[in-house]
Amino acid sequence: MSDPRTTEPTNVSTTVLGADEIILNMGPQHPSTHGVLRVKLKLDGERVVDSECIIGYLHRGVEKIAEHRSYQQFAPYVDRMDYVAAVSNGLGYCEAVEKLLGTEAPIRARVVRTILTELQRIASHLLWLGTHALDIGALTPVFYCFREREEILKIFEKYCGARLTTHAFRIGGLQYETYDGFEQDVKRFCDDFVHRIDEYETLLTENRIWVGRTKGVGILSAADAIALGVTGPVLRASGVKWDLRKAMPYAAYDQYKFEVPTRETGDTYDRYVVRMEEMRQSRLICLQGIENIPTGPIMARIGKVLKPPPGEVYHSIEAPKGELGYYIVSDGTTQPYRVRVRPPSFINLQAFDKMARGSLVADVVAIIGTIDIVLGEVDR
Amino acid sequence: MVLNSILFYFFSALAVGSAILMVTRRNVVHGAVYLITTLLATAGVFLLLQAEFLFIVQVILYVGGIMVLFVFVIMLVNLDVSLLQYQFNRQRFVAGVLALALGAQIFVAIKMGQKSLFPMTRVPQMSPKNTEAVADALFGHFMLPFEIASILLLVAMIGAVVMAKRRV
Amino acid sequence: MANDPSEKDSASKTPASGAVGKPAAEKPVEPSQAPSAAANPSAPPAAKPAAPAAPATPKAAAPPAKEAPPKPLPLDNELVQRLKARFGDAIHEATLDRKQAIVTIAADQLREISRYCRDDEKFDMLVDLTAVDWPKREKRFDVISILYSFAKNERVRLKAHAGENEPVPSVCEIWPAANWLERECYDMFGIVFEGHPKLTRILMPDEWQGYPLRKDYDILKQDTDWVRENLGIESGQ
Amino acid sequence: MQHLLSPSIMRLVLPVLYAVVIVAVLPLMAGYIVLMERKVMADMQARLGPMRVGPHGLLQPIADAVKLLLKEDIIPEKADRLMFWLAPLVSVTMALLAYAALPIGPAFQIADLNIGLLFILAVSSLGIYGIVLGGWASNSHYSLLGALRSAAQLVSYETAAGLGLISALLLAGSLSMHDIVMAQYDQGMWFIFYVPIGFFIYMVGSIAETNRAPFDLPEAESELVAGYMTEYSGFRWSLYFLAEYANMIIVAGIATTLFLGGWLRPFAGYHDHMPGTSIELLDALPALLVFGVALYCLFLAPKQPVRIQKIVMALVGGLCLAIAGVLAGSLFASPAVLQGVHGAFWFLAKVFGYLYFFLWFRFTFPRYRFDQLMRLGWRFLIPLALVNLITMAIALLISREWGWSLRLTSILAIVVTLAVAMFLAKNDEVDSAVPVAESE
Repeated sequence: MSDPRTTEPTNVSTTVLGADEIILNMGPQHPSTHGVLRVKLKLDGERVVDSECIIGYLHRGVEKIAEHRSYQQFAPYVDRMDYVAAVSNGLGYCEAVEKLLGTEAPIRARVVRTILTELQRIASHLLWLGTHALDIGALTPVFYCFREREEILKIFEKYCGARLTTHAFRIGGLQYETYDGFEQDVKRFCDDFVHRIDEYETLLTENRIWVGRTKGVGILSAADAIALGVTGPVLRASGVKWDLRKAMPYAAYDQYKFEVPTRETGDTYDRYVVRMEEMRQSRLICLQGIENIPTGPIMARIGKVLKPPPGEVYHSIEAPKGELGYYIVSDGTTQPYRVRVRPPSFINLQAFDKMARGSLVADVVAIIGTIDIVLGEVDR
Repeated sequence: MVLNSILFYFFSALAVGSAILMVTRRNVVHGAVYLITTLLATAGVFLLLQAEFLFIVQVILYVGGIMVLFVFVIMLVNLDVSLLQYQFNRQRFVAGVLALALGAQIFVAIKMGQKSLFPMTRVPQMSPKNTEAVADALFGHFMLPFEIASILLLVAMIGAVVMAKRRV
Repeated sequence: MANDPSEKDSASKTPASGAVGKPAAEKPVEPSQAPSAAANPSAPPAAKPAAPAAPATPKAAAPPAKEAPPKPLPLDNELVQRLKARFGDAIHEATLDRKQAIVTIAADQLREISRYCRDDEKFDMLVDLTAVDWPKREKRFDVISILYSFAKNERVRLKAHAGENEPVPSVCEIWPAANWLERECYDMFGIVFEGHPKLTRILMPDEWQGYPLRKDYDILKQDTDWVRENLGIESGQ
Repeated sequence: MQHLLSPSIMRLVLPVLYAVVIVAVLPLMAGYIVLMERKVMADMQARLGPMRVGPHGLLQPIADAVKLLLKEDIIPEKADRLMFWLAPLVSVTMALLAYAALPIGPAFQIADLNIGLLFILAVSSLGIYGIVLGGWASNSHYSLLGALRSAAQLVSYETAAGLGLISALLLAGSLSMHDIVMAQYDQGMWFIFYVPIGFFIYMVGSIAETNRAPFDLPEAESELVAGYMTEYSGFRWSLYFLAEYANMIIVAGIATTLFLGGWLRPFAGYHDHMPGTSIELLDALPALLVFGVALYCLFLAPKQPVRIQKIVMALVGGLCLAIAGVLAGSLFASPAVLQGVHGAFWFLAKVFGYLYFFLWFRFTFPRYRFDQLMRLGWRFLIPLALVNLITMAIALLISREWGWSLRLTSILAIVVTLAVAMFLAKNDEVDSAVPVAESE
């Protein structure tokens, strides 16, 4: 029996029972990896010693397709990347191309875009909360969250005919005028939603088992977060007060007052609190938005055939998962020469190894849930 | 009475049979299961003797406690190594002598107890509440040995914890 | 159809028509259905026939309020001056395109310039690291790294030109975020980042041949090879 | 009939009859508990639950049973065939064996052993073998890991539950289940009011013992998928399933007998007569209740969409009517019959009430991590149970020696135990907050 392990443990830590390090494969077909993600964990007994994410199972080559489509034709592909927050994907792409063209959408279009994007943020966070709680064992929140998310999807369906991959915006503004009763629907949802969030809070926030399972799990310090390029709620939960909607306002965000929630320790519990607070803030933005949607045209004066002058542009928005950026290079033709998407889930997932190292196997499921990744966006 | 003796022979046959099976099994888990059946069979015999408390203690302690530990250790220690080794060492001569001695002992026991081999007379009716009887004995008359035994167990437990602690 | 005429000009005009020509020829068949389906019913039918008849006119009239002049104008703010002072000719040019700063640098100095930008210029977050393929140029790849500074709330884009098999210094130790981003660049373009801890494919299967995002990467040839190799039959593409 | 068989055989007929009734009714009851679970779960999650098979899903358990019988029963190729076949059998037999001493009514008890409670505990603790052998026999690394984990959980929570029970035994003074209920009748107070902490500890221990709710870790671990039951399918799997629900009913039965006064009607000692008749109000309550349910079913019957559902709902209504008739009829019969029939009703009502809590916990609490689960068991529950046992014994002693009323001393005992519980919880909080450093 080796003496008490003061020395550096040998790579294969053989314990009395001969249980040396085992490699555990989670996924790609796994109930709680939120899609086709495969995680190879090296375990020393119950503790994770090393982890490696193997991705690419959902790679459809979106960036290659973009080089053979015109600017308008590529817009629907963008919804398929982060299929949980399709509206904000569309907003990012349309605004990037508008910047490339040097034009801007009219004020009415920008306001409606802001409202729909904030609704989409709530829907995305609701889906995250439901599946995250389900992974940790709470069976009930998922049904409440999906009930609210259904209301939002109904609004999208009434506005643009689709629920999930909506293709709601066009380059230069909006395709459809808001249906009459749009303001009332959003108002009714927002009024009802504030009570719903308190319902989730009572179920989870003070629940000793929930706190026990999430506090101190998957800690990511602010310095590590910035170094790893992590953005979005994960960054804000580590104590960095940075939100693109405040730092570089786009659409109509500069007209609305809202808070940017942050927490200090950057563990799973803090990310849960930050996202719950973000849902409340998004609700406030929607309410401010529908107070007065300015009248006016909904489409900028750009021709049917878009030929942006040669050059390049990088534009990014605050998607529910983090900074979603589009780097588009145009060569003067109707088809983009190169479209590069900066996927927040892909880069946030890179921080998984830093969070999972040293944690227990049961926490790996909670850590995957708390980063809130969508594999469509990770693999593109 | 007929039912009593039928059950008695059934239990004892079960006990002896599974004991033999236990020894001869190559698969350790099968061995453990047969050991459990042996212990349950002896518990059955206790029941026949109206000693309900002993029956329950036998079931809880041996089968419910110690055997669970056995099965745990069997499953945790990976056995495919030990299965390959030769199970029996070569001290045939010593085994032979021991077997003879044991045989002689059993023969003498049977010889002495010739009369009570087939129990015709009914076992004296124990007081229905033998749990109280056992309790009085344990905490009344045999208080001191009981305390010593419990201290001994306590020391053993602490020893085990210390040994396990050092390895972690 | 609406897009047909412009399709043809783009095929002829794009410098990269060479190998791409063959697939581009089939392309018009495909996209023409897509736009007509996407063209929304609400657009007045009268406008559509007018558009194809005069493809040239909308081009001129289309972007009337286009401020960004065609050629990006040279940029000369303190950041560029400090960079030039520090690295001299390693900084090739600095331009402003659509109000975004782009600094073109020498590829071999990439690591030092990045370290300088992070430590002294406070660009502490690597937003993105990607590449663009210009097959016609002798140094065909642009390695683009977009940096962001929390303090100054400002972005800058470093562009380094790299040849076909020319290794580029990796910035993994400066920004750990670069680890996966560089692996993706290698996976998609074949750019080797020397100094990277584990440069392997990240999205494509490990035994995949060829680099998908290169302009001369022909999907059809790739598909027929794969089918012939794995299924042993001739793909009917 | 009496003289036909010799008395010793006659003594066996009634218990055997009860045993057959229990073994026959149990799978049906387990099935309907599953339905109750799914309906309650749906109700708590703003949805309807099974509605398609029979009216309001009432025929769902039968459909499940048939499905399980028809499902293919796969035995993994390199599995240990003998153990694979034996394990579920062990689980089920041990679970059913425990019913021998369970007093459903004053007369309705298979065998009134004078070590009744000990027997049930011993036998239900043998269920571990079914799990461990099942895990081993499936020859897969994960099911073995799951089996060992659930065995470790069972062993550690049995001690906590056992200690919780002993605090109630102090008051009862006897191990026989029948005497325990009689003791509660004599003292005129259910033991839950004397020793609520013991009840709480036993409830938590019993949830962990039957692998349910916040403690259903072995099945739900992300990498263990279904723990020891992974390789089982079809009828063999349903044996495990039946064992789990039978254990649940036993655990509920023990809690009812020990803490909630078994088959005693609430306020058993209080006798008043409704004007003009010899019936007590509380006795009439069950009959009225079931009658109300019957009316509701008959009221719903015509509204069912499908004709078959109309018939089934009408049948259910008729069944409830019959039960109400029996309950009402027994009011006028002799007190023994009255106590027998109503005793069974109250016992089952309490058991289902107790099970409702099981279900409630399952849908509100997330799952414990394995080390938290073990820490809670060993660091919080067992010490608390010991303290509770000691304070309860002292309280009993004081009430006997100095003649104070037991209610007063038991309240003092509860206060002391709660204080200790606060202290234990506080330092437990500190430990669990730093899991990483602790084990280095």
